[in-house]
Amino acid sequence: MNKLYRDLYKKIYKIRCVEKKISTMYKHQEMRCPVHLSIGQEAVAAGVCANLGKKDEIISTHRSHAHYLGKGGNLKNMIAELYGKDKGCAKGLGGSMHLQDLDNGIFGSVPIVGSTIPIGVGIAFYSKFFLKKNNITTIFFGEGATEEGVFHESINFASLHKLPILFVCENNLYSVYTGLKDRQHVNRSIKKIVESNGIESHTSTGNDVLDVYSLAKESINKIRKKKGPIFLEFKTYRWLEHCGPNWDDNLNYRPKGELKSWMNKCPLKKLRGKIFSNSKKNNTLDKIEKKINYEIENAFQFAKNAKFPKKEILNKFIYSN
Amino acid sequence: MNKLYRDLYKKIYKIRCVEKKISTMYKHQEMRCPVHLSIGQEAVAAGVCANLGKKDEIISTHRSHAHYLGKGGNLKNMIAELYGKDKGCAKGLGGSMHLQDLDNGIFGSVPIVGSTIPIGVGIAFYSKFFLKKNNITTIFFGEGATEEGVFHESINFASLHKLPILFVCENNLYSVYTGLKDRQHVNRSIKKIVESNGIESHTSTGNDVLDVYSLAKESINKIRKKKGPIFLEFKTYRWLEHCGPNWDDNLNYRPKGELKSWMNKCPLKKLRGKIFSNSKKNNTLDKIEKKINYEIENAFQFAKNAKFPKKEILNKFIYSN
Amino acid sequence: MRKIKFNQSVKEALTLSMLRDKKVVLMGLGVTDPKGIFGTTKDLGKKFGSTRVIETPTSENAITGIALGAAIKGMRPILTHQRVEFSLLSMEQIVNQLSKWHFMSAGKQKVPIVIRMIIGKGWGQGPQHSQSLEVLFSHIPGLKVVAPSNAFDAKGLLIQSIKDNNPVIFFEHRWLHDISGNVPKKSYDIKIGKAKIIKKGKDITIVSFSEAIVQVMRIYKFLKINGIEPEIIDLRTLRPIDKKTIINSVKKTRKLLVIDNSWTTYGISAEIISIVTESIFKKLKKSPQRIGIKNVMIPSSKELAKHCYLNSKNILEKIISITGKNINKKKKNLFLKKINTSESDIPYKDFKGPF
Amino acid sequence: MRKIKFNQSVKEALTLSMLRDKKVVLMGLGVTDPKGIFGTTKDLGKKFGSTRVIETPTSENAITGIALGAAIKGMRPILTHQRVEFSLLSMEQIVNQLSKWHFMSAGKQKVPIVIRMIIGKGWGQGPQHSQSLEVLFSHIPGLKVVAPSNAFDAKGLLIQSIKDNNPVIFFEHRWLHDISGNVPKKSYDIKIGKAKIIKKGKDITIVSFSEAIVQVMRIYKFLKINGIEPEIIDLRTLRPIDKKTIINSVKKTRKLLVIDNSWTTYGISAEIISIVTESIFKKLKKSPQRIGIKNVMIPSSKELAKHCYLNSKNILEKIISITGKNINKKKKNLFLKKINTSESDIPYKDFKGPF
Ligand SMILES: Cc1ncc(C[n+]2csc(CCOP(=O)(O)OP(=O)(O)O)c2C)c(N)n1
Ligand SMILES: Cc1ncc(C[n+]2csc(CCOP(=O)(O)OP(=O)(O)O)c2C)c(N)n1
Ligand SMILES: [Mg+2]
Ligand SMILES: [Mg+2]
Repeated sequence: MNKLYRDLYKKIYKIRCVEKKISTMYKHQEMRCPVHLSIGQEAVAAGVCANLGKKDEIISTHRSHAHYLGKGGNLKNMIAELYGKDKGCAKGLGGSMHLQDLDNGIFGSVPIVGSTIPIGVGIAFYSKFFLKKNNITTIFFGEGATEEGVFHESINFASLHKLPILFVCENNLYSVYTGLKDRQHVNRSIKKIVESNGIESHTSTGNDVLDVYSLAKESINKIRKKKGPIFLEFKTYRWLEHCGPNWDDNLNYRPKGELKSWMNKCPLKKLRGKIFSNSKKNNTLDKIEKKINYEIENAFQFAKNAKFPKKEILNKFIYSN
Repeated sequence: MNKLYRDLYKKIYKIRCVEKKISTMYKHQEMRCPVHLSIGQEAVAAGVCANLGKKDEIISTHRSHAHYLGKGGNLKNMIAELYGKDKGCAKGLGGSMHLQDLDNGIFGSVPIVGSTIPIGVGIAFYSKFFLKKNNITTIFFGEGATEEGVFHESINFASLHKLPILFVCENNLYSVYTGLKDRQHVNRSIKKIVESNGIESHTSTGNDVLDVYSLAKESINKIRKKKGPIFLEFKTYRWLEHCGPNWDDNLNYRPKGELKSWMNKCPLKKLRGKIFSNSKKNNTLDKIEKKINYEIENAFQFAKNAKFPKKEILNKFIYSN
Repeated sequence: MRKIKFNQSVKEALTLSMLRDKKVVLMGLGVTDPKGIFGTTKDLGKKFGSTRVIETPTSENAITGIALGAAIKGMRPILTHQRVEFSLLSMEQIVNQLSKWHFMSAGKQKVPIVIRMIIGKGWGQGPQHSQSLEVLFSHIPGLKVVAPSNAFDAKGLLIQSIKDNNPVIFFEHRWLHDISGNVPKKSYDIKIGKAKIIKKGKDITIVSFSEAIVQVMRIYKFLKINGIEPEIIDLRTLRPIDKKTIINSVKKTRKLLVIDNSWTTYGISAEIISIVTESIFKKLKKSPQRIGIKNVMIPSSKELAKHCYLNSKNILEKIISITGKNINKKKKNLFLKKINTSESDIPYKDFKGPF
Repeated sequence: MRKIKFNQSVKEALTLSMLRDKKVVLMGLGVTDPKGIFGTTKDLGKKFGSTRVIETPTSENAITGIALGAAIKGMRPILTHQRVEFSLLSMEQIVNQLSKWHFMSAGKQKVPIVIRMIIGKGWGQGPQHSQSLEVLFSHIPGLKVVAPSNAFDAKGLLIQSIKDNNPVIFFEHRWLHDISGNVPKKSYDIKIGKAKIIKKGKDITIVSFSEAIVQVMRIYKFLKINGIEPEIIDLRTLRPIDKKTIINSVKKTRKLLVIDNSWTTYGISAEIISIVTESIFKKLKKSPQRIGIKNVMIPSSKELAKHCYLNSKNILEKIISITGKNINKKKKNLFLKKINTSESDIPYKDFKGPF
């Protein structure tokens, strides 16, 4: 099987299964923090991150699990963070909404909508003017974040200084329970807005990981060369509730059938379909899946067994030395 | 002489002469507040406001004199405000940066860049959904304000709710001493950004008041009919220093010759030129000018003679009953 | 009288106010959604229509300015932030514009806006979803700041806040939303700027507000049984502050403990202590004291967060130390053990996260 | 030693820091302009180039986030707001992100950012250009807040703030910019978190900071001549606050007056009073008091604004009343007349507006 397919499959499968596991385990009330799951939106994280090296930086939002995993973030530390344990990637200080893994270029995620966008721009600003290396910064955010003024301030600055940034907007049509039509004029085009700031921009479907991959690849190559930012909007869809482990289609804030139609565009199924039409090596997939399942079981065990952080840590990080 | 020409000439001449008078009188240190003069930019205020009725609302910025006068704000109260007197339009509480005249639809101006933009949107929101009358709100701001996030949040909201707003951006190329190229990418187009929010938008020259007038007229008619917002950008230029009564070309923050070339596009001269090629009635203009000169002298006398506000006023407006 | 929950009482206040005055509108992200801001706005959109209950984009700064613009024309907007942290994006509008607009217009314009800010703690919300920040608003002339501790006050104060012609910051603690209290069906006002003595006593004045009151009340009975009679004052309004009620009480008890709902350093409690020591220093028998949440960022992990919150033991010890009255150690420990909830990061036993 | 002005001293601190460490950069609207932020950054753009001195769009919120992003990678940005009011647009970044980023990363990332905020008064600036707002930042764990009162401290504290690995809010009062003081040429540090006893005395402890110190010092000599020896403490740092110096002084003088640079209600002075009464209540002989600017919006008209600012007469009266020492009324009035500047809305006699 094609290495690219295998890599993408690994990423998508892992994200999906981790999220599903969180969803089932949440009821035990041991992960005591808000979780915003990415089931249905895995292709964007996987397709974009497959193009990024370890040194490339990403920054994310409240819904960061997929980006963290896609970028190769440490799974054990992530789950331990959700369990509020000492071995968590933020030692239990942050929880699900504050994932980070510096070793893998994951600089942070926070639950204030839009607020990591300028922070990502700042990272790239440093890269360009001080590091002078070829790395690029990818900033993930939802379409809701484009309603925040700081998004617009940030793209203006990124454009002005031609910063090496890939802006990735996952347009999943909703901000919490509120659909696009209550928040943005039907004729509003995020892509065009960004374009009018002097930034190359594209809109694409976000559930076919191969599409995502190639658009991201092309864009990232351009960024590395001309060192200016590029903006990508991917249309995708969240299956579960906005925050929490459950399905919530019963709340009827989404039109009947919408969820189903998007589930038919499942990123995992789509990729599997492509792989099977390209290759017969079913057992490669089996092996991959087994390995990942095992890894996930392990990570949850690790998290459960880990200790809670000690009280002393509370005073330790108020100020840096 | 054509009534329109006369009206426009009155407005432009008045704004110009008031600003010049402030500029000369400032040295006496009796107007003890920051002033941001509009000399060079009169055509936008005059051309736009000539289309507005008394009930139509405007809201403005730190550089509000032209808008205030263009919209018919009371001159005596304005000058008294600059002198910090009791008869000031804000009883001396605000100074030059806080002009308002409710009787003439001037709802306010404040020195925080961008901050009146959403406030204007709110006024229009009320008009549309509660007043249900035909009045429109005009929001004046500089191109610097389009760098503030709140501008973008505001246009999204105005577009979403199809509010009866005329957005008027006076692009005078500078924010304080900083030219456009240090603040916005050369390919950034404010017009296109706004357009991409689903709002009809136009860019035009801002020193020919007849151009301004007709574009504003057409736009305002459309707004009154379809009740959606329209955005206009006018290119214009400030002659004096950003804040204060003086010329400052000696500071060399503007390219050599730039000021001069814009002074050649003087709104007042331009209009006078058109009038003289259309009519010979020189003494009409003379009469107008005399009347305005007299009015201005009067206003300054009024302001100087007025009393300072009494101490008791300080506790009077902390809370409204 | 009927018992209803705090969130129901907020909803009643909103409903009655909207029925009373057509100019009252609700604006905010989530006001029309199926959860309806912790139940407080549920179904109001259906009842009053989209002109009165206005869903908004995630644009806190602009929405606040828009509310201001609409308010000076005659609208009476009520904004809602599901977390106080989001309101920080609108600080410029609140501090520079809303609070000063009436003054800047020399009294000609008024700004009848209520901004509901939901504050809270627990369930691993972490450093950016657990702050209170009352003092950031209470410092600003022109704002009124209200923070009820129970369902009854919430209704009366919210109704009054909506009638008020000034910008009112209305703090609702998430943990209060689910607590029931006696609430009349009809509309009633509670005056802004008036604290309430919720328990008369003579041994010490305890001043507190919002959810911290609940923490104080948890030990009240035990104190009384053991011969300590605190006078407990619920501030209810943080600005303008009711100096008189506080001072009169301390004049009587001659001892003061402030239980802050938030960080004490440069916090609400510092002002209370200063008011008292400035005015009736000579009356005080003991050093006035304050307790609040730990002056650090609130972590997510429940095992850490619990060390940050108000803690019955600390409150009890402080009271004992200030009053100088002794309580049998065994009894004390037994009591503390009894009232200790199994988990300190949830508001009630059968709560299932997330918020 | 050389005398230079406060704004020159700020510029020297910036220059020396930028020479010392290539990671130090200046960002902000106006940093490269011909006026150079009241002279403090004049010509630095030419000296260090546009990679080190970065002119920015009017986008306060994003610029603050950008500084954070660059800082966690290794840059050491210094932001400047020509008015503290503009920084309110970046409150979300400051309060939620900058102050907590080190904590949220469990110590793995650090945030060496200095945000210079210029505060001030006078020349009819009006309600939106005359605020101080120190307490809005001082309440927040994770921030350091510095507010020097003179050229010497400004240089040492700014150099230290730039070396600090935490977000530091650096308050510069516009009226200080033009005041000269002895300032060594070389680089030197003043420790953040350390107050300074600027005058030893025994009759009363006066705690103050920033420009308010100037107001206090205007009457110092007169007090001494008339037999009142105040111990004057310049806080210099508002967070973390130097409790020890304050407490030790009040232990000695047993009397406390706080002269606030801003509004007293929920202000800096409330915290100082609380610290003292909490810790050494028994030592206090008199009620601790505070004076600040009037708790209202600051109007533009000079004839109104003057009633809002700190006022030598009020300060003097308070000191006399707390110390219980008497000063001949005639002498007092003569003195007050003498020090009264003709206009209270300008920092020095030959000032020509506007700012
Ligand atoms: C500044 C701010 N406002 C409001 C919220 C509440 N909130 C949490 S998640 C969210 C949805 C944002 O939508 P989007 O950016 O599209 O991300 P999605 O949840 O769809 O992935 C909102 C509004 C917030 N966290 N921060
Ligand atoms: C939020 C904010 N940031 C910075 C400033 C400082 N400032 C005062 S006027 C001004 C210029 C704004 O430029 P523009 O909007 O183009 O208006 P112009 O002065 O050119 O008319 C700036 C940046 C301010 N007043 N408010
Ligand atoms: Mg979304
Ligand atoms: Mg401009």
